[in-house]
Amino acid sequence: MLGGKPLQISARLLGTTTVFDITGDIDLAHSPEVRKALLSEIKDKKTPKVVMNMSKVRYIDSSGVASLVEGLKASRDAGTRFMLVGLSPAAREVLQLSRLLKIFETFDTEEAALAG
Amino acid sequence: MLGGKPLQISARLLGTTTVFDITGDIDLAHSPEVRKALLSEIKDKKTPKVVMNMSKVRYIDSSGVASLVEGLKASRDAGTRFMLVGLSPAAREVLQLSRLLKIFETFDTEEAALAG
Amino acid sequence: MGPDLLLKVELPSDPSMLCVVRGAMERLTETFGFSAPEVRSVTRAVDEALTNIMRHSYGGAVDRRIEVSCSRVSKKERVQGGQGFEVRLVDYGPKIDKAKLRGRKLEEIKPGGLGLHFIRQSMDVVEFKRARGTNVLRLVKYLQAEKLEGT
Amino acid sequence: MGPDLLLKVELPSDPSMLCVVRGAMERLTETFGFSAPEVRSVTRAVDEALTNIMRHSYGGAVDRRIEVSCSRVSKKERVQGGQGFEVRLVDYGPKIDKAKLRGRKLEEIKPGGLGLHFIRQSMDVVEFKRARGTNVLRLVKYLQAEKLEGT
Ligand SMILES: Nc1ncnc2c1ncn2[C@@H]1O[C@H](COP(=O)(O)OP(=O)(O)O)[C@@H](O)[C@H]1O
Ligand SMILES: Nc1ncnc2c1ncn2[C@@H]1O[C@H](COP(=O)(O)OP(=O)(O)O)[C@@H](O)[C@H]1O
Repeated sequence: MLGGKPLQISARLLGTTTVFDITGDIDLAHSPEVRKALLSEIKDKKTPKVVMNMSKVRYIDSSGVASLVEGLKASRDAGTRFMLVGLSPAAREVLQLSRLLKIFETFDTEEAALAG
Repeated sequence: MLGGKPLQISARLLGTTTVFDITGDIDLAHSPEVRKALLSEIKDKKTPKVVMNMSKVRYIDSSGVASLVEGLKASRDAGTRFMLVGLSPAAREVLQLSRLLKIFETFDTEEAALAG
Repeated sequence: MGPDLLLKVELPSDPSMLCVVRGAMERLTETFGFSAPEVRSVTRAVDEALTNIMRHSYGGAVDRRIEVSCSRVSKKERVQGGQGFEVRLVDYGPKIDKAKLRGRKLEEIKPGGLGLHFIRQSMDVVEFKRARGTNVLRLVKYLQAEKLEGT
Repeated sequence: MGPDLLLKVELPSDPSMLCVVRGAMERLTETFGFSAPEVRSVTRAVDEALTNIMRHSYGGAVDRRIEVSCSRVSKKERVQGGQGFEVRLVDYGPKIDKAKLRGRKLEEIKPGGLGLHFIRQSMDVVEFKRARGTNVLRLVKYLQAEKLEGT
């Protein structure tokens, strides 16, 4: 209904790794975009390593967490890797409440994720 | 009516200068506190130099601008100095709209204000 | 719900509620498509209008009712522009004396008298009306791109 | 205006309005006196409750009406605590089948089924009611200091 400022998802290719820089709120309005970007990268392109840079995510809700879980499942099916980087306190909190924090590979910095 | 998180005003004494660090929104709810702090420092204590550190002011409305104008007038009456430091784009904009930006002594940094 | 009503907020005339309305307005105007300076500008206009209602219509009482409704207004309504963001502010105070609705001259350096200037500088339409025992302030700001397109 | 009503918001069931309500809730809960983690937690509960109304009560339609009212509730109402922050969410959708009001087991790793968990983890009171053709979800969170005082 509103045009609005969408969630921004931009992709960087670093060798065989794709880094997604996410800016904004991953809520019901925007989690479908995240899901679509992730599944296209993992299921269709079978990119060996996908890193989600979450450092500019202001808010993430249960539908956002669901999108990340779908990404993780797809990467397990494809035998690829899926990592989260730069979780804000809010994002970390939500993953902890979901008891999902430990099932994701998380890193403080992009460098660590790329090396990991 | 609400308890709430007040505007934070803290004073630092540097020699004969008082620096006020202001954090939060200077709006109708909180401009009386700013006014009171300023007038006590300038009118009552006649502090030779008062510096308002505005770098953590998220918002300032017309009543906030009015408090600053009162501070400025009091300092002119007292023959003391009154300076604004670290204006955010929002604060600068409001002073410009009021055509008051040029009547204040403004500095980008506290160091410049203390030296000025 | 009317297709063009985006948000309606009811609040008491308590200054500590101003930051709450600003929080909603910042996000709503951003989502509507305004640029960062426009977001600040429309938010400021609404904040100053609320401040005036609290001070002048309600004389500082903190428990009176204020309504703020935000809608999309379409091209048809105005020749001058395109898609607009309309805010209606309603209060139940005494009729406003229009002769008093004026800020100070900007040349004078004195505290006060800036709110109406800020509102008029921010908005494309500023209209005070009395309707069914209420004061209604109607503010409209047009989206810049549409505005250019329309002219 | 009732002395305890802090804010009432009406919005269409459009997901792009969620961020607007979060903007208001963050400021309101902060002003009410909650700590930063509590602010995030209450805001999250309201957001997830709205998400459920949009998805389940209204099946994704974006133009239906939702009402959110925030009030202060006092000690008298509940023995368990002190000053509380109450949020009532009202929708005009079909009666909720209470048997379906359950999230997935947290042990399962699958997308979805987290919203109600987040709401229950955040709030001290979570009550679904049907009243005059509307679904009413009542959420209360008590202020921590008062809560300790009261126990
Ligand atoms: N809602 C209102 N009700 C009654 N009078 C108003 C209202 N808003 C503005 N006014 C009048 O307009 C004048 C100018 O308003 P403004 O520019 O905001 O400056 P200030 O509020 O500082 O005086 C006010 O002094 C008041 O007399
Ligand atoms: N407002 C509502 N109206 C109808 N059913 C609801 C509502 N809120 C929740 N439910 C039911 O509760 C279930 C669990 O909700 P939730 O934990 O938020 O997970 P999800 O929405 O992802 O399924 C939903 O699948 C739905 O069947």
